[in-house]
Amino acid sequence: MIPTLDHYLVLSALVFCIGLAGVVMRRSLIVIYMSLELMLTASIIALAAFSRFNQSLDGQVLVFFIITVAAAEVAVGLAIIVALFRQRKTSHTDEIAWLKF
Amino acid sequence: MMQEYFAALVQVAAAAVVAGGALAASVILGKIGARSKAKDTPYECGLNPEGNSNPRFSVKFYLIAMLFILFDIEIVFLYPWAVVYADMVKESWVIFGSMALFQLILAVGFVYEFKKGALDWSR
Amino acid sequence: MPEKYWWLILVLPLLSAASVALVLRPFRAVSMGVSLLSAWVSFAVALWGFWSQAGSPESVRWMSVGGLSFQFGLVTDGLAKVMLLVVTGVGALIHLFSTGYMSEDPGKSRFFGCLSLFMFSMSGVVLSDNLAMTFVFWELVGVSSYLLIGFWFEKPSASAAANKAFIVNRIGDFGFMIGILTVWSLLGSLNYTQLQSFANDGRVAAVPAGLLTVAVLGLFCGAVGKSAQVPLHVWLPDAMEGPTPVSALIHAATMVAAGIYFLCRVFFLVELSPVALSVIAGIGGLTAIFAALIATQQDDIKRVLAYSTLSQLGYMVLAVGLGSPAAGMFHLTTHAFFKALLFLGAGSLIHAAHHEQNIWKMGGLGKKMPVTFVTFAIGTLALCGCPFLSGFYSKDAILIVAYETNRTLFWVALGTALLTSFYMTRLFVVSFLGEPRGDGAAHAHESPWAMTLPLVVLALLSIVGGYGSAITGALGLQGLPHTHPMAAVGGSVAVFVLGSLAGFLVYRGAKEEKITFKILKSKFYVDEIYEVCVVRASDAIAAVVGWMDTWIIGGVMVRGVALCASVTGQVFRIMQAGNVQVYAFWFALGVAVMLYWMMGR
Amino acid sequence: MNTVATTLFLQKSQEPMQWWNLPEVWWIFVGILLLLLEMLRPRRNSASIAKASIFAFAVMLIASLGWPTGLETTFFGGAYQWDGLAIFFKRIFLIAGLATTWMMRKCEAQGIQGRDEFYILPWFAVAAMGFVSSVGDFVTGFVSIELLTVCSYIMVAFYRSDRFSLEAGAKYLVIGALSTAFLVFGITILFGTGGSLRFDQLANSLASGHQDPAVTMGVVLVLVGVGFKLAAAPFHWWAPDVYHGAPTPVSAFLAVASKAAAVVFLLRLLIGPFAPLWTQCQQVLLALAGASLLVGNLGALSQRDVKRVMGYSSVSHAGFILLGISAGSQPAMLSVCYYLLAYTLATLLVFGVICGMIDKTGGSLMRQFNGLAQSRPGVAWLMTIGMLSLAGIPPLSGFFGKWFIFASVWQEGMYVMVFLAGFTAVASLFYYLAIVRHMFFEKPADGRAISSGLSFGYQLLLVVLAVATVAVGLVPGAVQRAIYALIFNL
Repeated sequence: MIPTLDHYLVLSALVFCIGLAGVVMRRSLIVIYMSLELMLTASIIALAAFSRFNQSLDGQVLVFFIITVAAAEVAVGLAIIVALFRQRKTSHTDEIAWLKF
Repeated sequence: MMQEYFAALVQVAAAAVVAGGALAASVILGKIGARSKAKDTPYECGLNPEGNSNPRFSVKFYLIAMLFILFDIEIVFLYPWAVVYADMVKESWVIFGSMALFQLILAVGFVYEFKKGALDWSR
Repeated sequence: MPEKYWWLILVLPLLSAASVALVLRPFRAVSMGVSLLSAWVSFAVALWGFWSQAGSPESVRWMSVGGLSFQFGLVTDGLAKVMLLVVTGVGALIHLFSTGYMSEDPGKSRFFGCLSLFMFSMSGVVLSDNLAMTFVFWELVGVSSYLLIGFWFEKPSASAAANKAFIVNRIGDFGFMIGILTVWSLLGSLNYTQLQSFANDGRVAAVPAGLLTVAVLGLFCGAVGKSAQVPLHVWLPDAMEGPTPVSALIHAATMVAAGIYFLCRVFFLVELSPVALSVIAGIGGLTAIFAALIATQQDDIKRVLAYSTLSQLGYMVLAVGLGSPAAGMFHLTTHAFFKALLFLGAGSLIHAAHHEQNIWKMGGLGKKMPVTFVTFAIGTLALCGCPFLSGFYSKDAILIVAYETNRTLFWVALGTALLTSFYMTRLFVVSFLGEPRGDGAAHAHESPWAMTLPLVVLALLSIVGGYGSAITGALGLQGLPHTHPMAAVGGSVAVFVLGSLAGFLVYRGAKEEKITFKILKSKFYVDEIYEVCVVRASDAIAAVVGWMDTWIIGGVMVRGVALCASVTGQVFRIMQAGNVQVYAFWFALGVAVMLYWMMGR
Repeated sequence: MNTVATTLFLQKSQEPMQWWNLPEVWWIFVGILLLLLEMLRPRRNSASIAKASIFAFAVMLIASLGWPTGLETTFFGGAYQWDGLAIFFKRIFLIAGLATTWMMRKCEAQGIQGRDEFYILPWFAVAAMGFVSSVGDFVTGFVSIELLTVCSYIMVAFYRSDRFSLEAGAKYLVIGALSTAFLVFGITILFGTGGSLRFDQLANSLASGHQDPAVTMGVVLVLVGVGFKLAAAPFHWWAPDVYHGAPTPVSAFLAVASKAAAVVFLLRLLIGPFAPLWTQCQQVLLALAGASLLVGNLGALSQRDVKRVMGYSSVSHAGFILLGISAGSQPAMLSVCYYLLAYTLATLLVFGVICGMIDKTGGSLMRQFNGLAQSRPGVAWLMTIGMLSLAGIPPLSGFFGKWFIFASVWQEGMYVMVFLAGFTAVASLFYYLAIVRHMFFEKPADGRAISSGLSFGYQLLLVVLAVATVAVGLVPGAVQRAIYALIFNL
């Protein structure tokens, strides 16, 4: 079986949904953050597939940028989460809720 | 009239089956066999686990790893650049200059982290 | 170019306000002088303009939206000139009065600065030649009124009253803005002259009647707020927390009359919508009788006068609604004289009686304060409609108009006149005659000349104001009656005599209230009703949900309001839970709903 | 030196611009220079970097007067567009950057000694926003928006010993990354259906296929990403918490600059690739506008903290801006720009006062501002001007902003939205006036007068902002004509 564009897109959609489910359901900030990266990965899969099937390199260029930006974001994000963990001794979202309505 | 709602009906049915199925499966499958303490351990037959399952590392490992990734990831721009370099440089030196500028900016970042003592292991 | 001098009326008070606010505040006497000077010079310019028949100055380009440019121009027809005379004249006298009344107040500079700001914005309302400018000045008047009501902000009641006035006015202004926008979208212009020409050449008549009614009623909303008509009247009695000269100037003579002036200004639009006319007349009549009833049972001298003002404003609105803006403006002018006189008289009493406002603690002041006594008597008589004084003529004009057009409203107006004579006589008898009933009254003495001089001038004006054919002639408005049916004139004289006699007989020598109607004493519970469903201002969300409820569902579910308030609070509290995961969930849900909604169509 | 000066202060000539004298290149250069200065200087002295940063912002703002107007050109193969719209927004960003850095200088007491990145980060953020305002394809758009977002994360969490600041940072991070994921997915779908990432090419290819549900999905997802940056409901959840917890200058920066960047990105999308899909976009924008107006104004009503009120207030202003944009006409675009200018000035003023007072009042709760009018009348009046302008009281600029937007929306026949917006504008008075009431009419709780003055420079900043707020309102016509001439290249 030769994979078609649809296969890639379905995979991408699945990964995106798994990521979203993780964001909404897991309680630890770190895991939530990993799930967010998963959502970005879904876009990367789709972009690479579109590039391949559309015969255009633009998508792959964007893939590189997404990877780089995600790395920068992760660096900053983990720094914040680690600082928060050191301060509060927890990374559970429901215990980090001092700012509310 | 009813046909318009048929799709929605199927959707509702599918959602119910999936949700109910997952619950039912866990109840049914979870009850297979008797439960005991041994069954709940990570390795049912083998050595008893010792200590915490997720030992804590020094944050320095994390810091170094993070900094490594930050600089490492820039390689993705170097690969495509290297592939087309030989052809493009014949036309103009812009391709060289732009990468040089990029590396220069990266170098500033590197000097910055060095000066801030981020790479100083003993600190 | 003598026309340019008109700008002085706007520029001088603005300069005065700005210089007081920015530079002169520490120098109290200088601030006072500057403000006083600006008021009197403005008055002189207004007088000059009135006699010299100067035309309008050239307009200045101001701003443009969507291909429509607004001019910053002044309108100086007869209507504006008369109103301007009233505003600057009464304003100048009250500035003079205030120099005496406020002489010991530490915030004197601030007071005069605000007063100048008010003079600027009020003159602006009068002189604006388009709806947009009117709206801007309209809001500015609201702001300066807010500042002056809350002048003694140390008193919690004063700051509450200021907030109430501002917010209630904003509700009216919201309708006003809708009205302006409707006019604009219907006719494509906001300039009065242009609109007038549209009305003349039938272009206004061509728009759908329903939309025109919406426009006119929207504009009327603004007037309802500013002129304190039912149901937005609640702010005016509370506004009496401000210093008495402010009550006299803003809340009796000028600002509250701005609504009437504005209705006359756009009367050419109003008269084309019969529905709007009858609504206006109805609201006016209702306000008149309603406020007069409440006034008969108030004990605070300023509150009696405040309700009396409400009632008289209702009279004027009634006149406009019956198709006679001239009668309304005529009454506005005379009312400005005698009501300012009464308020200043009250101020003189309060000043003399050491800030005692309860009439049952006054008494016997007639002998101690002869000038105040005589002038107050003249004011009372004028307000009651005593023949040959100014109030008689203007009130008669309205009664005659009512008699000829709508008999029901005629009886309402006549009833109001009867009540007016009754409660004014009561006020006069209780506070001036008999024996002193309080410490303040016992040690009272006559006020200084700066306070009595304006009283005398205003008293003279109250006497002769009714003969000013110059005034009514200059107005250039239609609708002043030419016939004098005996029923109306006779009725008016009869109710004056009856009301005064009844008041005199009931309250002569009285030491306490003789007749008590609980519902009148508590002002028909309007404040309480508002309190329950609206103005529990401390819990603002209850107020907002309350308004929504009053407007959308119809204001019947008093219990529902409280429920709604707590539910909204709870919903927000649950949704904004502080947990970032919950936010992520709502975020994703928002995306899902939006996708479903957009792709499902 | 001479050449530097001529390059910096571009002459108004028609000779073609070069990529190396685009303002963003200079801004990034300044940022890097400040960074080098910070790490290579011999002695730790916070003041010097802050002063250098403020000074550089001032220089750049003056230099912006020399930018060539009336010139439409593109760079980097269409990825960067230079036109009047970009100039207008770049100037707003510079104003915001200048004011924010100035406020940051005021925050030195709050535990950031020796960490001068605080004054350098705005440079990268402002440069990122500059790119956003000139964006010509989705790659540039994505990278510059992310640069802005990452800078914002750091700035929000900058008080790392402060529990609120860190928590706000974490929240902004998670919701921000979530919105990034949606934005990228939307871009991916558009790339898949349109076959390109360039705005002009996308506009052509989307024009033919706008019945495709995938296109709608892509558009909605991209607008979700924009809605997050704009703090528009229902994507506003982060706003109240982050505004409350972040360092005050950073809240100001998010409220003003970040929002303006989102606005210009949205405008670029609407006149570029989304132009053929206008009716669909309008639906989304109207829904966002209505929700923001309601949520922002109703949410602010029962708040007790000024910064939090400003968070909800910023949601409601996002609603007004979206309402103006959804009118879609040329006057509407002008109105939005005017509104944004008025909003920028007033918001900076309010946050400036909060930032100046917060260490003296001990917090930003409303009751901590009690009696401010007695002890510091000048500051209280400045705050009042800001609040009244935000509430839309004439003759301040906020009033005309609302007026213009109402008028242009009314012209398009969307009467219901005008009613809704008018109603919420009345409601907004309650909470803006509540703050004024606390300052003027309430006694300080502990009888303590708020003493100790602000430095002359800081007072100057506040007064300039206040004067600008008033002045833009006094001559709305002139300001509007100037914006018109700038944006439509006349």
